[in-house]
Amino acid sequence: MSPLQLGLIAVFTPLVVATLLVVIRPLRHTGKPAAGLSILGAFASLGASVMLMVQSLGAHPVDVIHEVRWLPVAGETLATIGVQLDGISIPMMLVVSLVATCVQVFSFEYMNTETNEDFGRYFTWQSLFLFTMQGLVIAPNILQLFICWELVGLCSYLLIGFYWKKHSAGRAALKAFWITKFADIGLLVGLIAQYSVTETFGWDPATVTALSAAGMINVVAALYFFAVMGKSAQFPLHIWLPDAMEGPTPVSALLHAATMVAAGVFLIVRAFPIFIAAEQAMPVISVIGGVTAIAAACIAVVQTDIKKVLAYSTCSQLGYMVAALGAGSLMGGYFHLTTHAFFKALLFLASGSIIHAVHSNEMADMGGLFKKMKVTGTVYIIGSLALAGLPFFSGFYSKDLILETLFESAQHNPIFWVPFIACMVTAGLTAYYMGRVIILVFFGELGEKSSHAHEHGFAMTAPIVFLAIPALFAGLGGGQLAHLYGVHDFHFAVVHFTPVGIAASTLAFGGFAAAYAIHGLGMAGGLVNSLTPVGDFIRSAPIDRSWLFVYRSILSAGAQALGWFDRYVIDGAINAFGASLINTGERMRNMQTGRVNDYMHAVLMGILVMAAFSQVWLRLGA
Amino acid sequence: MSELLVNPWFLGFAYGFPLITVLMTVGGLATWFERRFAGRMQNRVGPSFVGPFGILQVLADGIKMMQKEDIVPRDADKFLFNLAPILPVFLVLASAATIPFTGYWDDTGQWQSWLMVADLDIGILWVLALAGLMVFPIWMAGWASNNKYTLLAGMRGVAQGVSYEIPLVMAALVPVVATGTLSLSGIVAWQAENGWLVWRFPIVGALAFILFFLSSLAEANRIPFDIPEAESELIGGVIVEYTGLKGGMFLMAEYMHTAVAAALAVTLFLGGSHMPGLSFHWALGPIWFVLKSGALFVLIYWIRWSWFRFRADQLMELCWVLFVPGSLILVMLTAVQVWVETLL
Amino acid sequence: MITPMLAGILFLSWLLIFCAIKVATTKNLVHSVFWLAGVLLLMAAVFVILGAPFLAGIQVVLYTGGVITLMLFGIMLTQRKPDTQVAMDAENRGPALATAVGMLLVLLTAIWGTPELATMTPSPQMVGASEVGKIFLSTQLLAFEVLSLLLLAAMIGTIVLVRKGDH
Amino acid sequence: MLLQVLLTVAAILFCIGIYGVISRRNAVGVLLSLELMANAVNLNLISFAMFNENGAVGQAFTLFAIALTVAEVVVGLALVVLLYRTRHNALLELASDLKR
Repeated sequence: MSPLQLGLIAVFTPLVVATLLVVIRPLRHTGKPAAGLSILGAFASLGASVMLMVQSLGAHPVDVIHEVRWLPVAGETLATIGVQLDGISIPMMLVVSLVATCVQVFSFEYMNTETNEDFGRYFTWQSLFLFTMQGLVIAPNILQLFICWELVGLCSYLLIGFYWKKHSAGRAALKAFWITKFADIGLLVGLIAQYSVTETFGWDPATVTALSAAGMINVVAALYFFAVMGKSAQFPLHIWLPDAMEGPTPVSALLHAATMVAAGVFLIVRAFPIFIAAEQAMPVISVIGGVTAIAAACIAVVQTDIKKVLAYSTCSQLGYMVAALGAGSLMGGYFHLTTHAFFKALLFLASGSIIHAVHSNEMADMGGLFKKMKVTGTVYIIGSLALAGLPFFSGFYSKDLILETLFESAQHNPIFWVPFIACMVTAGLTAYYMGRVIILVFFGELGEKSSHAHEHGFAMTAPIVFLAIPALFAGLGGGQLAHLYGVHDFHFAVVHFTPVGIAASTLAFGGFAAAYAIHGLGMAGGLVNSLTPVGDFIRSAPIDRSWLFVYRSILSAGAQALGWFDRYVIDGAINAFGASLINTGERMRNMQTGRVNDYMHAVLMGILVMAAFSQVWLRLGA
Repeated sequence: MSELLVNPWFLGFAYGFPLITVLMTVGGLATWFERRFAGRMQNRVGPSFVGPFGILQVLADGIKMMQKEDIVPRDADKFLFNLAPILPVFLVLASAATIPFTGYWDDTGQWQSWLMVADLDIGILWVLALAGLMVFPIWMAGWASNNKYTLLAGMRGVAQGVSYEIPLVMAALVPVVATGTLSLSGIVAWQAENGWLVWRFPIVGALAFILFFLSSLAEANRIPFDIPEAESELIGGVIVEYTGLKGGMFLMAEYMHTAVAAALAVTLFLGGSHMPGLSFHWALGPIWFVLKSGALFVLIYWIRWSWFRFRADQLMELCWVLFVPGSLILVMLTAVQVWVETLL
Repeated sequence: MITPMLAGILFLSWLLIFCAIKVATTKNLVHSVFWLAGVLLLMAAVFVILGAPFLAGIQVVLYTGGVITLMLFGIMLTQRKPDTQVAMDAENRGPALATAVGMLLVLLTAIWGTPELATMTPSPQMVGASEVGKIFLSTQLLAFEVLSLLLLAAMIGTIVLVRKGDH
Repeated sequence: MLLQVLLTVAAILFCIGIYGVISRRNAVGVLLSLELMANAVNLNLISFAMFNENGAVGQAFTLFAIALTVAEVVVGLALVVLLYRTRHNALLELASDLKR
């Protein structure tokens, strides 16, 4: 099959499934068969993506752009939509479909306590989510990307609010939806700005040149990045991400690994020509990434909820990616995006497995689970090590690359010291909080709720075991990935020692050691306790509160002013207008006799006037 | 001479006046025939004193009618009251104008229908249009008499007329669809060449014929569909207030209407003047035509004197529940058969 | 030049106009209906002269047979005998006449002020049922189907309107 | 000449219809006058069709117009019947609730 056909299969199979499930109610309400159909669609998408990947790793790399005209305006075409299959989109398609497939298979067992209707609904949204994300990945221009971007937002809203009967879930879904929408204004405005300057939605060199010539490049890049901040949960718009834990755990895995938050980073990757040309915006982006990385890691350190640790960890890792991309390293950001997708999906699914076993999110309820759940424990530890960036795990390679890139950039531009240092510290913090989770959950004394925990069935263990493979080895594909991305100055080495890498690894080991010392051996308990106020302070609540303060003080005051203006000026004008209308109406109502004949008479007189006018006009005019 | 014989204007006049005479005579004789027939059926004699077999009774009755006083009710709408009796006679005669009374095989083996006042391309439409107008005189008489019985009878008559017009038109569409022409002479010619419609379209044709026949009875207000007359409830229907010649014209028109309805059914479904193997000369045509329509005519009286009258609601139910959908289905089936035959 | 066609149409026109005036002015509503029947039949005759016999037949079947019968029904259902004489509105007659005459003047200006119309001649062929039928089922199929839908809607709407028990 | 005569007749019928529509008090009477107007339109249509090469299309459209008028009359009469049921008369001035 041709690459184009494969790409269309990968995108549209989930859409077909979702449409079937949406339209055919009885099918959706069957539950398991509907889920099976959805999983089949995901597998089809995965298969097509794998074949695409195989083709593009072959002798002739796939590079296809197929666009169809859309929105024809007065003979011209306002926009096109289509498919772009190249080294950027194909790896992402593979990641998306792989993670989505694993998540769907996992959900098949994880969600089995739901009613058939809810089960079907869940898989309907899953399929739709897969379609929208694939459509975003293959988009050949920002307009199509924007459309799918919004659809991705919608799908995550639907899935976060899956337990909509729970008040907090509804709130969380709304929060995620509104905050990302708020950020999406940036994308929309950026789109309009770009189109008004260049009359194209693309990211080709000509467009970038036109943007630069118009002096708009930094503005547009900044606007796009604002949307990325919302979508990829960058500080200070990250506040929706922890709340999004209200959704089912597999949904968190999907959101955090491959879809929702990945979309933001992917936008930077995809539109990288625009970003790389925005020389003033890039350092800011990088700094924001670094700040996000360290702030989220700090918060993660003190979390007690196993999922929230991972949520803040995602935030922090996204900060890494953004920092790398801001430093101009496509390879660093994108490489970390792919590896992170695998181990983060793994971690979420594994913690979903744990939560399913102990019926609690709190780490205090767990402990000593390794004996009960050996498989889950093993893969969880693998994932954690990868996340912490220990040597020879996948995270090591990508994170090392990021740190080295930042270090190099800092030589030229001192502002990059900020993200570099932040990321170095974060490397240690990451290891610390993951080690903390491992020790609290899998070792030590048995928690009161974990005594009945047991390993789950095939559908839940298979995906996490399978995901452990790329979590271990995906880093070894760095060379191929660089080749795919078109990054040629990157030389991959399985074993390499650089000062930065050694420092980072040392920090990671130190983090694990500290975790073991503090939580495993109980040393320095007072130190930890004394840190609690600091943790409380940097936890998300103050930031939420500051947003609320901003909202109340600025927005509310503005709203009140506007309200006064509306009530007295605009309403007053309208009331005056209305009163005059009523007055006139009172006078004119006598014209209305209420008799049909008179109305017909009026109509006919109107026709008469028109006909007479036409005759006069015709004869005098001609 | 031959040129003159195919000139439509000449034929119209040369043939129109005899046709009117013949139909009027048939209308008159029908009264005598019916009374004799009814007498036989009821085991009595019927008119038998005036003339041979009482045949001059018609004349005697006619003279009596003309002598009667012409009464117009005081509150009647005189214009309509006087117009009402004339219309049906006129309409019936007009609708007889397109019926071909004979036909023959010409030298080239084509069927030629002949002997009609006007060979209209839209003959069937003409006939149906006039049938549709037949409700006017009923309504006029019912309204104009200013009598509650006539008004009720008029309402019933109009309701029945417009209702049964639908199956009538639909059943008449069956020959149109089958033969592909609106001309009555064309329909007869088609039947002469392809076989009569009653059996040429096996079950559909026969059912359509029955539907057409029954709907014609209803249009002509014959038993079992003579609700507007309903002597027992409405003391004779819309003609209660009419005396003498005017009432006679109503009756006359009714008999003629029956005869024309029979002739139409023959034309549309029973091959008109065609008789298999026996149509080698045009002069034979009228014989077959009169024989066939005479048989239907007798059948109508047979039904009249041996059947009962429907109740008004039963009548409408029969029409809307059975006849209308049935006739629609018949038209569709005919179309299907025509289509299938084009495929073969 | 007076052709037979023109002569026939002129003759029918006088009758048409006479009947039409009767329709609009007769006090007795029932008579008005029958004058309308006259108009419709005369119109059918004009159609025949113009070479549209099929249309004339349809005109008689649908208009005279259908519409007039409906009107009669309407009168029977809604009029008491004395009411049929209360047909005109005295105070409205003057303005109505003014509007009608004004419209007539405008139309006549348009008709007689357009010289192109004078030179047009009727195309000679008669148009039978089959041509019209073919048009229904080929180029105007959509309009035909839409019309059937409209008739269905009118039927259902009428039934809903006059159904008893809703009021 | 012929066409102009036809159009003139149609115009006169139309204007008589206008007069009737405005001056009739009775709903059925208004419907009758509307019929007059519709017929005038039909006459126009068929006249133009017959003075044209493509007479069949004109006839088809006249048929459409006839069918439309029939539908209009059916609905109109239903309204008249409704008016009679609620007002016990079919005079149009009785249906002037909106004025109040």
